[in-house]
Amino acid sequence: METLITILVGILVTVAVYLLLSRSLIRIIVGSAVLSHAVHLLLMVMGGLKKGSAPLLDENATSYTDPLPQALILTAIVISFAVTAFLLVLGYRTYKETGLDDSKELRGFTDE
Amino acid sequence: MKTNDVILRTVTKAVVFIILTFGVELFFAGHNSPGGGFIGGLVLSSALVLLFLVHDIETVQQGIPVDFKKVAAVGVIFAVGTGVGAVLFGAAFLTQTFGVFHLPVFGDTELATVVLFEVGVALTVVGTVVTIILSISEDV
Amino acid sequence: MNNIVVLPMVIPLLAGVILIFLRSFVKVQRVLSLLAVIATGVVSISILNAIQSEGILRLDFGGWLPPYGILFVADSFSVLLVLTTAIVSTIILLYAFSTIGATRENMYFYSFVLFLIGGVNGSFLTGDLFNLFVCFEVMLLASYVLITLGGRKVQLVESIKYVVINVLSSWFFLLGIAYLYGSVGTLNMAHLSERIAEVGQGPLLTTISLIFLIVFSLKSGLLLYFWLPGSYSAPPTAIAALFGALLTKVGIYAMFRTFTLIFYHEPSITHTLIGVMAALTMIGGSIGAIAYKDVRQIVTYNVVITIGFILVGLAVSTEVAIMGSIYYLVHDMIIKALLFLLAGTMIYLTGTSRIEEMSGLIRNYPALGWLFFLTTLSLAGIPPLSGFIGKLYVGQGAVEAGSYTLLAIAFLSSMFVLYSLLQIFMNAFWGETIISEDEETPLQNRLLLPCVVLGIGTIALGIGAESIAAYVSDAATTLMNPQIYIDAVMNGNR
Amino acid sequence: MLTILMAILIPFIAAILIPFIYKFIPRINIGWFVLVVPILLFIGLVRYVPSVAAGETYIKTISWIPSAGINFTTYLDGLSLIFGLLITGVGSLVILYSIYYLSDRESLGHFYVYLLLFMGAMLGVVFSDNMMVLYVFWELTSISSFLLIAFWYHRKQSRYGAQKSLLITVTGGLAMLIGFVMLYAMTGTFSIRENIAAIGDFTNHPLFVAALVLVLLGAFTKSAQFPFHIWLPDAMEAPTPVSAYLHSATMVKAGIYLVARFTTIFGGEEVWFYAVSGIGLLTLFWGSLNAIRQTDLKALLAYSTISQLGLVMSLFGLGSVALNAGVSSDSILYTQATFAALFHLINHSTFKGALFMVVGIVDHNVGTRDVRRLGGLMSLMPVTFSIALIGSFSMAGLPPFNGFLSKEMFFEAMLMMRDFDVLSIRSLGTIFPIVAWIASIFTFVYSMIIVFQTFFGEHQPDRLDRKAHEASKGMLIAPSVLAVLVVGIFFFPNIIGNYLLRPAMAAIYPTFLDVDQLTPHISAWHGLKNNMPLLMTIGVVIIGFLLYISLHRWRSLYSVGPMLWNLDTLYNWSLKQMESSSTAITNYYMSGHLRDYLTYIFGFFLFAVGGSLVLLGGFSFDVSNDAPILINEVILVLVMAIAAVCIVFVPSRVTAILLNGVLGYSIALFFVIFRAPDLALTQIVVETVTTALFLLCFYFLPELKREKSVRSSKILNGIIAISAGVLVTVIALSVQGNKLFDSISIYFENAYELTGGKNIVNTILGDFRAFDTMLEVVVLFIAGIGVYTLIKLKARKGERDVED
Amino acid sequence: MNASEIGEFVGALFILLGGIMSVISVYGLLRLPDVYTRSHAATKSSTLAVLLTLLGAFIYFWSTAHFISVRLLLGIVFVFLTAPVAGHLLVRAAYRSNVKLADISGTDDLHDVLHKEEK
Amino acid sequence: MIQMMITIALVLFAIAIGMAVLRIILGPSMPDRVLALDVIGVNLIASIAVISVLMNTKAFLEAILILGILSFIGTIAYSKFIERGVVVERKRDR
Repeated sequence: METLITILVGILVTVAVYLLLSRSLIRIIVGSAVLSHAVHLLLMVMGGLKKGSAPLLDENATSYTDPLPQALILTAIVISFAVTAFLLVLGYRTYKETGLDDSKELRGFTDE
Repeated sequence: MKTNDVILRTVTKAVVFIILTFGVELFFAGHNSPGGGFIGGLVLSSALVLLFLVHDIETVQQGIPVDFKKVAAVGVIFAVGTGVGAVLFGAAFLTQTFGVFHLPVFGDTELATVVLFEVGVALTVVGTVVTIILSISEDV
Repeated sequence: MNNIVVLPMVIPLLAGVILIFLRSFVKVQRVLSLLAVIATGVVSISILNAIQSEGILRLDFGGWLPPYGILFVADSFSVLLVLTTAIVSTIILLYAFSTIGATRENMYFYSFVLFLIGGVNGSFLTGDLFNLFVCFEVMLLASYVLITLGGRKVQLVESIKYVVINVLSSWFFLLGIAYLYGSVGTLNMAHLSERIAEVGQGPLLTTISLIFLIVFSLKSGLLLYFWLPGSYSAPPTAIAALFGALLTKVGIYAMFRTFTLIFYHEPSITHTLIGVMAALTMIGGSIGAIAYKDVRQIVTYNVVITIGFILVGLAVSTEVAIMGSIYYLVHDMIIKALLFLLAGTMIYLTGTSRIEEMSGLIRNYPALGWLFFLTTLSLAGIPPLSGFIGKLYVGQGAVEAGSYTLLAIAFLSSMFVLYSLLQIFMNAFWGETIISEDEETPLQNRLLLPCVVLGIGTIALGIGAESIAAYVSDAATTLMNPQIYIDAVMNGNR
Repeated sequence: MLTILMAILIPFIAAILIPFIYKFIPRINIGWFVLVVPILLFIGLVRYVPSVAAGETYIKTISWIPSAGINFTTYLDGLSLIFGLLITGVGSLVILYSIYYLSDRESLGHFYVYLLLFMGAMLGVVFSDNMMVLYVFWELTSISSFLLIAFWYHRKQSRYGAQKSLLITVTGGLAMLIGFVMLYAMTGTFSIRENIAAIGDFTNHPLFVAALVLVLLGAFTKSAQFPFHIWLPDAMEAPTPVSAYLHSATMVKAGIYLVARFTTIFGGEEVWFYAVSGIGLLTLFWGSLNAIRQTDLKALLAYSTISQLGLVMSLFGLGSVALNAGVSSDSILYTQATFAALFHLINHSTFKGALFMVVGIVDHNVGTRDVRRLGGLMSLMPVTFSIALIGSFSMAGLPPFNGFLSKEMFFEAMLMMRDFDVLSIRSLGTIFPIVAWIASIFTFVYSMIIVFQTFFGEHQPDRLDRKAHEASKGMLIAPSVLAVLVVGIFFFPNIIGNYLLRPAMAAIYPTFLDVDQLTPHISAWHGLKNNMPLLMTIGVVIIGFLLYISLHRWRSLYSVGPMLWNLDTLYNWSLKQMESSSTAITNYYMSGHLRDYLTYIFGFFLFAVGGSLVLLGGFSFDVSNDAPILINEVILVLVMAIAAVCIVFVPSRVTAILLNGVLGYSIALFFVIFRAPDLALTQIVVETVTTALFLLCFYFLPELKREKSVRSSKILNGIIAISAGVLVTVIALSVQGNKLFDSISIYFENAYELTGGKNIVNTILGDFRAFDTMLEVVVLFIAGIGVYTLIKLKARKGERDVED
Repeated sequence: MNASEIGEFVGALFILLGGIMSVISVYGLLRLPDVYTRSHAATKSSTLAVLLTLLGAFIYFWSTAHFISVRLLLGIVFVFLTAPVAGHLLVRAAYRSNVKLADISGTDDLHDVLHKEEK
Repeated sequence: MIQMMITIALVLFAIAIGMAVLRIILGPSMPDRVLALDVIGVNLIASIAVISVLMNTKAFLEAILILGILSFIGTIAYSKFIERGVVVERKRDR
């Protein structure tokens, strides 16, 4: 299972990196979203999968899955939500201001 | 073009009610079963999002005349404040305590300061999500 | 219990939130933000002194003992940086009062600055790897907002790059944390160090450490500094100064912390790589600094050079070199703030950032000119200004360790600093005066005063280097002997 | 008695006071106040002469940065006393001269502040025992020189010269600093005296030669030795008193001082001898050769200074042989070279100072320094002429002037090299006197140019800016004093020899116990027997005279072939190239394209992390511990993979985020499968809200366009993406196969007892790691408010921003 | 076979039926020619599928753990409340955004109504 | 036997999800895709329920409800976007 999910993570990373490297702002933002999915899964994998029951003490299980990565992922999810929201708004503000959706044309000023 | 939203609105009334109750329930359930401040807050804000989707901003704001930025700020103050509160009681920053109290109506009830913390979290989540959505929508 | 340790982070955060409610009371906002920052400074001074008498302080949040809970660890290194942050940001705030403009002040400018400071201080103090990530995010989000604050075209365009690259680096950070947690099973830095020391830093751990290297390089601008020139030259002066003084330093701090505390077992790989990167950074920065005729560009590439210079200390990793880096860090926070403020003031006064379009300013603004000259010298590490002692120590360390190439590049890079800033000084301040006295924009004292204070700071820190010597050497000792840190975190029961 | 510390500090204190005095007493020329300082100091130092001559040294330490071994230690011995006297003595004269030279309209306040700064710094250099303090003052002299050269900063040439001098001297200073640091690494002290005391313990250290070379670099740049001499001619843009003071009498001699000082430490090393005397000779030759081609009198003097400094330098080099050979009666002979060097040092200050002042007077009164426009001034400016004559003849090495004495000693020392067998270069040894002799001929020629082309020949009043007349008396005082000294020293050289040079020799050769042997008797006449130096001088005069007569015939040689090569051009060219190529390089890689930057980052990631993984061989897979897989999970993973890959190719943005939503929801399902209920809940809600946000923002954003990138860059992207994915996977698999420790999370399973909560994840979030949660809330909050400000605060069109 | 085992079996059966139903409905989603027809498959039969499954789960829990899950019941109610509305909105959006009918659909009855209104 | 049935159901749901994703990719119109997402949501709900049965736990039942609610909200958002482009209006024009 771990191996399978890890490979999935690899595929997600590949897709995300490809998207990040593209020129369209939207693709870049979607790429960052996919990237966050990937890393959340990875964190999950690192804690071990299906190694016990859900970390709820009511369930009276003998062993529980590692709760710490879950807590970390929760934090990470919220943070990546915040960042994605900001990035999205930034993206459309930039588009409105410059009329460009193409990161290649968004060069800014170098030494003109 | 006028749009006939009667079905949607009717359903929404019920749905929002369910979501809100459920959100509150999730919030309080958090300590012992899945849920908690984050999820509760997120569910509550998703109810608000649904309202905004179905109705328009002004109508909703008439119904809920709150500055959500300030809601969020109050939330943060709560969250940080519980930490500071612990300091005032001479404990380490962010020390949470809990205890089982006997209340007249509810019987033995477990009360924990963490609830205050979670309230902060939930308020911030609601405030922030709604602020973001409102800001974008108002830009149109 | 040392609840005081959390204050450098909580004071700015709380103040920042409270300011949200005071949106329309700009004066109150100013006073409160200033008070908050000053309070942070006062607190950090007392922490610093407490450390000297009691050793490393730590605060376990919620009373959960490490490694289970999160904790703040205050050693001399981190608190020195916290203190400097407070001082520098106080002065930058003073400058911001008169330059940032009512529009931005109404848009929670001070809140964001305070959040930024809170995030920076948190990153300095935290003793937990994941918490470091979160503190980084606090700082970064505040910086994202600050860099866009005002919504000018160039700001938006540059901030897109800044944000995307930082999002990427945060992602690398999480990746690293995931791997590290997967193999070592803990997040507390001291505990990590202890566990890694127990099993040895195998090839896999070394590889993971390189991921952290990438993360912190991105944050600090070590080799991966592409985002830096653009994004530091886009925002208004006060914000740029804040960035120049603080942001990269956090990355540098984190790099020092991780590579002296956790991944110090394979210096032949990690530290060598850091050395190579530092050298390339200095070269790239030097090349960039002389490539342009634009004040902002020159100034930002100077930031790059310094980053490389400071990390020479880490690459060399002798106690003296690390002392040098610490001195240099403190110095650089002050002087970079000054440099950015001066550059911004020049642009404000002349309305251009091209040095060809400025001339003979020294006749119009003598004080500004001499301050700039002083800054130039200080940045080039000319004694007895503050840059010298750090440079000397780094040099000594490099000699001790036999890294002569690094040493040569480091010292040569300071020539490029000198050259590039002299270009500004000689073209903009010397030459025929082209602004007549009627045309000149008056230089208000409230703009000049913060610069003067920082200028005095660099002189004082240079001549009075001995006054912080005890703290610096304590900091270096702690960095060089991870066991001190580990003992304080894992065994001490304070 | 004036303490040495005060001697260093007084100029600085005065420098601080000057602006105030200048402001409040504008009527009296500020120079008079300033003049008091060097005179006082000079008198104070003179009072040390007898005791120092008796072998006394004075040392005093004030701690500055003791933790770094940097202490403010002043040290007065014979060597530093000579320099101290020169600095204050020439300083007094120069300030006196400048009072008349500079008009009141110049910003005198600045001028004298810089000058005092310099004076203090220079005294600091020579009186410091601590190398770091020495370095502090050393750089300060460079800076004050920079400021003085650019005194007329509105002139482009001034700025150019100032920058050049600063760059070269500071670079040298840095090299010297590294040298000092290396010395510190070897001996553990920055004190020069302690280093000297420790000598012998560390001469075999591998760093020894490196330190030597680096220290020499500092000295050579400061003393304008070949090939670093190029800054000195351009430094002549400074007002003439400055040139006389800094760029001939004092600052350039800081390098000499350094060499003299460190001869004691490094002198025993062969490299030292070769470098110092070789470079010295080369400079001597090159400077004198180039002096002749100059038409600007000041430039001519600058080259002559270069050449004279080379002369002194080469003598010090020879003198170091004594140390190399060890203490013996043979080696004591070589110390005479050092003696000659010190003697010439003093002489040079006198005659060159006088000459500079003369040129200043000519420039001041006539309006030009170009020898082609000058001529026949002898009758118009008789006093000036006399001084010039004395100075030039002394420089040319003619009696009865002090230059003759030192030049004779110089020849004598050079002749010694013929018998030189210490370093087994017997055959090369003869080159020394030959080069010295040729250089002296050139020296003679340019000395004649100064005198004859300026004061003899035809007077051309129409080519001059002003009518020529004799200078004011005040202006003549200072050069006259120097001229008198030039003659005086010739007649009473042994006063200097005994009182100044002797203790200096003792300072340089502490191992040679018999000081008297080190100080030969200076005499103008050595008798006919075996008087080779005198013959050489006669030869110089004859050939020099012939060459001067025929100057117009061979001057054109300067414009052929290699003579056109010029280090100045090289310097300018390299600076320009450096700038333009840096612009090109930086513009190339700092393309401003996000994609490029990301490519760099991923490239580095692949290089560093991938490289280390492959090289260190960190991967080892172990799937035995894996959890079982169900078929539906495989299908889901496949679905997700397909959905993910399709995101790349779909042409519509809504489809892209729909697919992203599929991913998000599927991950939520996986969270369920992996027993993470809280995560599943959060993931679902966040995914939905994010989708809503995307849709909200799509209103403002354009539909996706086809990627316009060229195919090759798409392929590159693909390669990067795939390798990044593979790398992440491989490391993750290795980590799983390599679990080193159990997680700390076992502890959290006691959550109920510890915190009263049964949902472990929630107790972690709300209690164990509540701080993370608190900050996370802050992050969210910042993002919320940030979005608000980002949208609400727009720069309105056409409105000028607060700053920009 | 006691009561709880029967309940368990019934639950599982419902779940299995739900699964089959779901696949059929998705098959419809794939095979039907245009969005209007597909919406039938998506909203009607899928809803039935999930209803079956949730019911199955409910019965299963009830019979094995004697646990009446309010959440599951609420879930069923909820899906029934929302799925039709969602389908309705979506199809309306499709029509409004001029998604073509499949060729075999014959006439567009709504077209005249709407356009009459406009006229 | 029961395990078997449940597992088969789980696989069936997964297949259904896979086929729906195919619809998302194929399109052709946007409502088609959203419809497919809706179907996926429904199938996920079912899957979660089945997994809960399989693991015999009550921990995930909240997720069912949440998913139900939110896929509804999502669908509404999409349909409004398709219909009008604006998801949240400032003021309904009526």
